[in-house]
Amino acid sequence: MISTDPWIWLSALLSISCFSLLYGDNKAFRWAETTYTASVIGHSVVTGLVTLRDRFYPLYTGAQPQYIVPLILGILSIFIVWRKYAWLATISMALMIGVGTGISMRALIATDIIANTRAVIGETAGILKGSPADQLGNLIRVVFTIAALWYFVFTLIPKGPTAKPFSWIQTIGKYALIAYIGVAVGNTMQQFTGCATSAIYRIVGLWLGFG
Amino acid sequence: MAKIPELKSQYIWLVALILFLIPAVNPLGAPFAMSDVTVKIYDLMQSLPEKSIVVMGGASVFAFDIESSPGMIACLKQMAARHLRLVTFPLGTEAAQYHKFCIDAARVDQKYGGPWKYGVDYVLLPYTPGGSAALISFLKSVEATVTLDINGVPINQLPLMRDFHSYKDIAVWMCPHWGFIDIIRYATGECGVISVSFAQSAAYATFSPYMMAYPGKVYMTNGYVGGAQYERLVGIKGLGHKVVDSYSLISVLIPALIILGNITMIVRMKEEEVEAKE
Amino acid sequence: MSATVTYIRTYLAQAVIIVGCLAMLIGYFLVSPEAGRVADELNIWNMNVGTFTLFVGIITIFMRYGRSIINRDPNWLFHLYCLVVIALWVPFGTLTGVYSDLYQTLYLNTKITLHITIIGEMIFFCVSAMYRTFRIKSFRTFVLAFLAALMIVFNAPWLTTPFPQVGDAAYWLLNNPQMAAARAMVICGGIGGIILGIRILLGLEKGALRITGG
Amino acid sequence: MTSIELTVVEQIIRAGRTFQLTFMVIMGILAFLAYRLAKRGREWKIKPLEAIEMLTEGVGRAAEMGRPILYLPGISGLSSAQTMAGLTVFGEVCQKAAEIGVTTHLVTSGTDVVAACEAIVRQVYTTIGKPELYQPGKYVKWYGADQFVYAIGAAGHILLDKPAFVVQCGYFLSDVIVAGETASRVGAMQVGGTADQSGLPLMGICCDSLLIGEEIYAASASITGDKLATATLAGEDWVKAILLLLMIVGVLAWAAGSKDIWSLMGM
Repeated sequence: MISTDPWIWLSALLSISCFSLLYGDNKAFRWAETTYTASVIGHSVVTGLVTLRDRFYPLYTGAQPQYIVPLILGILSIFIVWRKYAWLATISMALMIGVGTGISMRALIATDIIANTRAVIGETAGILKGSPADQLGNLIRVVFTIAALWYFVFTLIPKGPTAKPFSWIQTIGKYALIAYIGVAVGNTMQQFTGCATSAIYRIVGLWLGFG
Repeated sequence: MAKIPELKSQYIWLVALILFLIPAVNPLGAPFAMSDVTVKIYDLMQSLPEKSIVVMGGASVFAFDIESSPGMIACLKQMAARHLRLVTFPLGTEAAQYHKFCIDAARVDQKYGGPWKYGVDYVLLPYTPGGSAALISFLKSVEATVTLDINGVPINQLPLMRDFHSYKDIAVWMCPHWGFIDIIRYATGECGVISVSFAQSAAYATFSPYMMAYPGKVYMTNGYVGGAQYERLVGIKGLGHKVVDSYSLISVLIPALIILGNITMIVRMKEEEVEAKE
Repeated sequence: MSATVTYIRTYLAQAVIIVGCLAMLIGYFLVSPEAGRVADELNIWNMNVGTFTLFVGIITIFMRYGRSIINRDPNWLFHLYCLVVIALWVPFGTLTGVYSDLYQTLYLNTKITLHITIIGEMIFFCVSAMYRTFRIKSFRTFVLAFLAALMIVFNAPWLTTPFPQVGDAAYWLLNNPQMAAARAMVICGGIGGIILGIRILLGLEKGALRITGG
Repeated sequence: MTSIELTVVEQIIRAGRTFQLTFMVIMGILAFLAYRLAKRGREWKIKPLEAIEMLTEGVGRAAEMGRPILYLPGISGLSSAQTMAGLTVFGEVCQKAAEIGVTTHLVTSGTDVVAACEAIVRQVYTTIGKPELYQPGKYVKWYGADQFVYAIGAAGHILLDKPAFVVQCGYFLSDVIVAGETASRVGAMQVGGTADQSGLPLMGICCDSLLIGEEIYAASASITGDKLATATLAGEDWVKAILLLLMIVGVLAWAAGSKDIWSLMGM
């Protein structure tokens, strides 16, 4: 039986309008899209107000008086949207860039570079023993990582007799990356299928009462 | 000679839509197999001592994270049954809403007849800005990072938070979010906390190198199928089971279309060769 | 603004960047409780300043859509509708509370519904794109199409139930060849990120401050 | 190193982070060295990229078919390095096309990108000696700031304009498939490029050739011949070479029974 819940009606109508995109640009889709934009902005403002209260609560109670500095810097950071007064946001932006850069640098060196490089070396153990599938898997991990990394070297171009083997390694690297794209895209279909299922169930199940 | 026509996109979409409608109207109850990694995560949660503190948190995009919800909701049920405790720490503006959604859907609170009492067994913290900066600060000192819970109550008034001060008190970090990499980088990489994700299929590819870099410390399931598997382990049928039905049909359609596309191409090439000869 | 002020502002900003960045690095690498405390405090300041970025979106949209409404641009009515919805949404959310059940219901039935539907629609585009583009014209397209199709089938419950080994094969593909190439990309991205950070520290990267005219 | 010296190091540097710090310092030295060398006039050659050759081929195809080109720089603004790389490639494609009388349109979501692209197109027509052909608003289109409104705008433009060649190069997420599938429907040749790991696989569904990951930066440096951009690439390549060496030696050493390199990296 069709739902009598106005919220379900609203969400079903928005879903149908959104699906109308498959027929191309139209007014119903524009309505859905505009509602989406408004809800995103509206939510960020409401969350922002609550977050402001939470963040500066220690300043309000007097526990952390030094928070007056980030309060001023935060207010100044809003001026970034006016070209004429954007300079007022310079120090606030500089603080966020500086701290953000430092934080990301330490994570990148530790995890993305060193931990991953160590993992490649450590996988040698898996090549030497284990089930044939695991041994092959570990060998592929090591060879494909090295080859794909070499593929991303752009300015060191070997010449002479070594040129050919290096170019073969780059070809292996290229196909490793293509394999990555193929496997990743195949796996991604689960997500899109799931969202479509959820959206269609909202219309067919929750709204129309089937299923 | 008339050439084999290419299928119009609209016809393909119509077939796909019908395939989605079939299980929506009449659930198929498609069977699926269990995978080792899902069982491993289930066992890990079962092995935690009672009252252990689990954190659910990270940066989130709700609509994408819906893929992680079947596994997360099932896991929350398991945690409540095992008398584990939960603290949520949202690092995205949507994550707080997502955490509330998962806890409500799991029906673990006493208001739904569940065993959990707010403030004692679980605490919902509000959104904290700053991304990885907030995460680092939280791991180091919870009190310095968050002062109030989502209801505006100072956290030192909540019994659960009196036992939770830093990363040292975290048994497992659950991240049902797109932002799992930061959790691995900082919670696991810097502090050695075990992290688990009901990873989204689109993100699995991105997360996998990080998982391999920390063997035995990082675990993740794969997409809706992983979520459905966890639902089965806990004994519920949720969104994961629904998606498995649709996916069963779509997984036939796509390879069939790829084959059809290639047959069309080969036949058209042959026709063109014949035309050229004529 | 005089040239001297611009000069001071630029160098002050550069100094703040260097102090912020070095504080985070020193706090992480070196055994120094004092450095750790400075890093922690700066970190919290950074989070507090970051809160204000949540308001940048609304200012931008009011400026852009406001102009569009005044100029009666093609979609001005939708832009007006957008501003009206925001104007209603904010007091509603503030009064009911962002974590209340009522707000959650509104949020789930509008924003989240729409976002999920938009992502769900991608499956339709993907299905038809795969029919049209995965034509095996070269070894490259063969590898791409074959592995994508294989992965879709390997995740399929109708195949993994009678043959559980197929499910293991899906994980094998994800955790070995796929992961290896992804790892190379992660390492390259990491190198790029650190070199960019070093260039910012050395003052070679001006782009970071260009946004403020610094 | 003696145990006493090790203790001194451990008193200064946190346990397990010595190698990380050393490696970061080495990276800094290499980045600075590459920059200094470029300043002194040192030039590096960049290996040929297949997708760049496809760009030339695509422009030629558009000329043959008498149809325009569409360029999409993605959904980010000028603060994104990927967008900047995409715009550099756009300038080159636009100029090559303009020289042989092919029109290039661009659809973008960032308003700052609109302004930058208008400037690029104006400069292109001035460079080829036909400034009168430039008209503001004719080549650069903006349909909305939202990810999918932009993508639908681009798809609508493709159906109307039927471009022979579509290039998507910059920062993309799942929106890439909307324009990509539509371009396939009108039979356009497609080249794509992004460093985003979630956008890249979807790009693989619809594009004939790809700039994968960091290749988009190499493409932009290679196309313009910008010395400092190439120097940055060279600096990164030296670091990659060191890591490759560490990996290979580490793997061989492990196979021979020594875990020294693996342990060294964990220090």
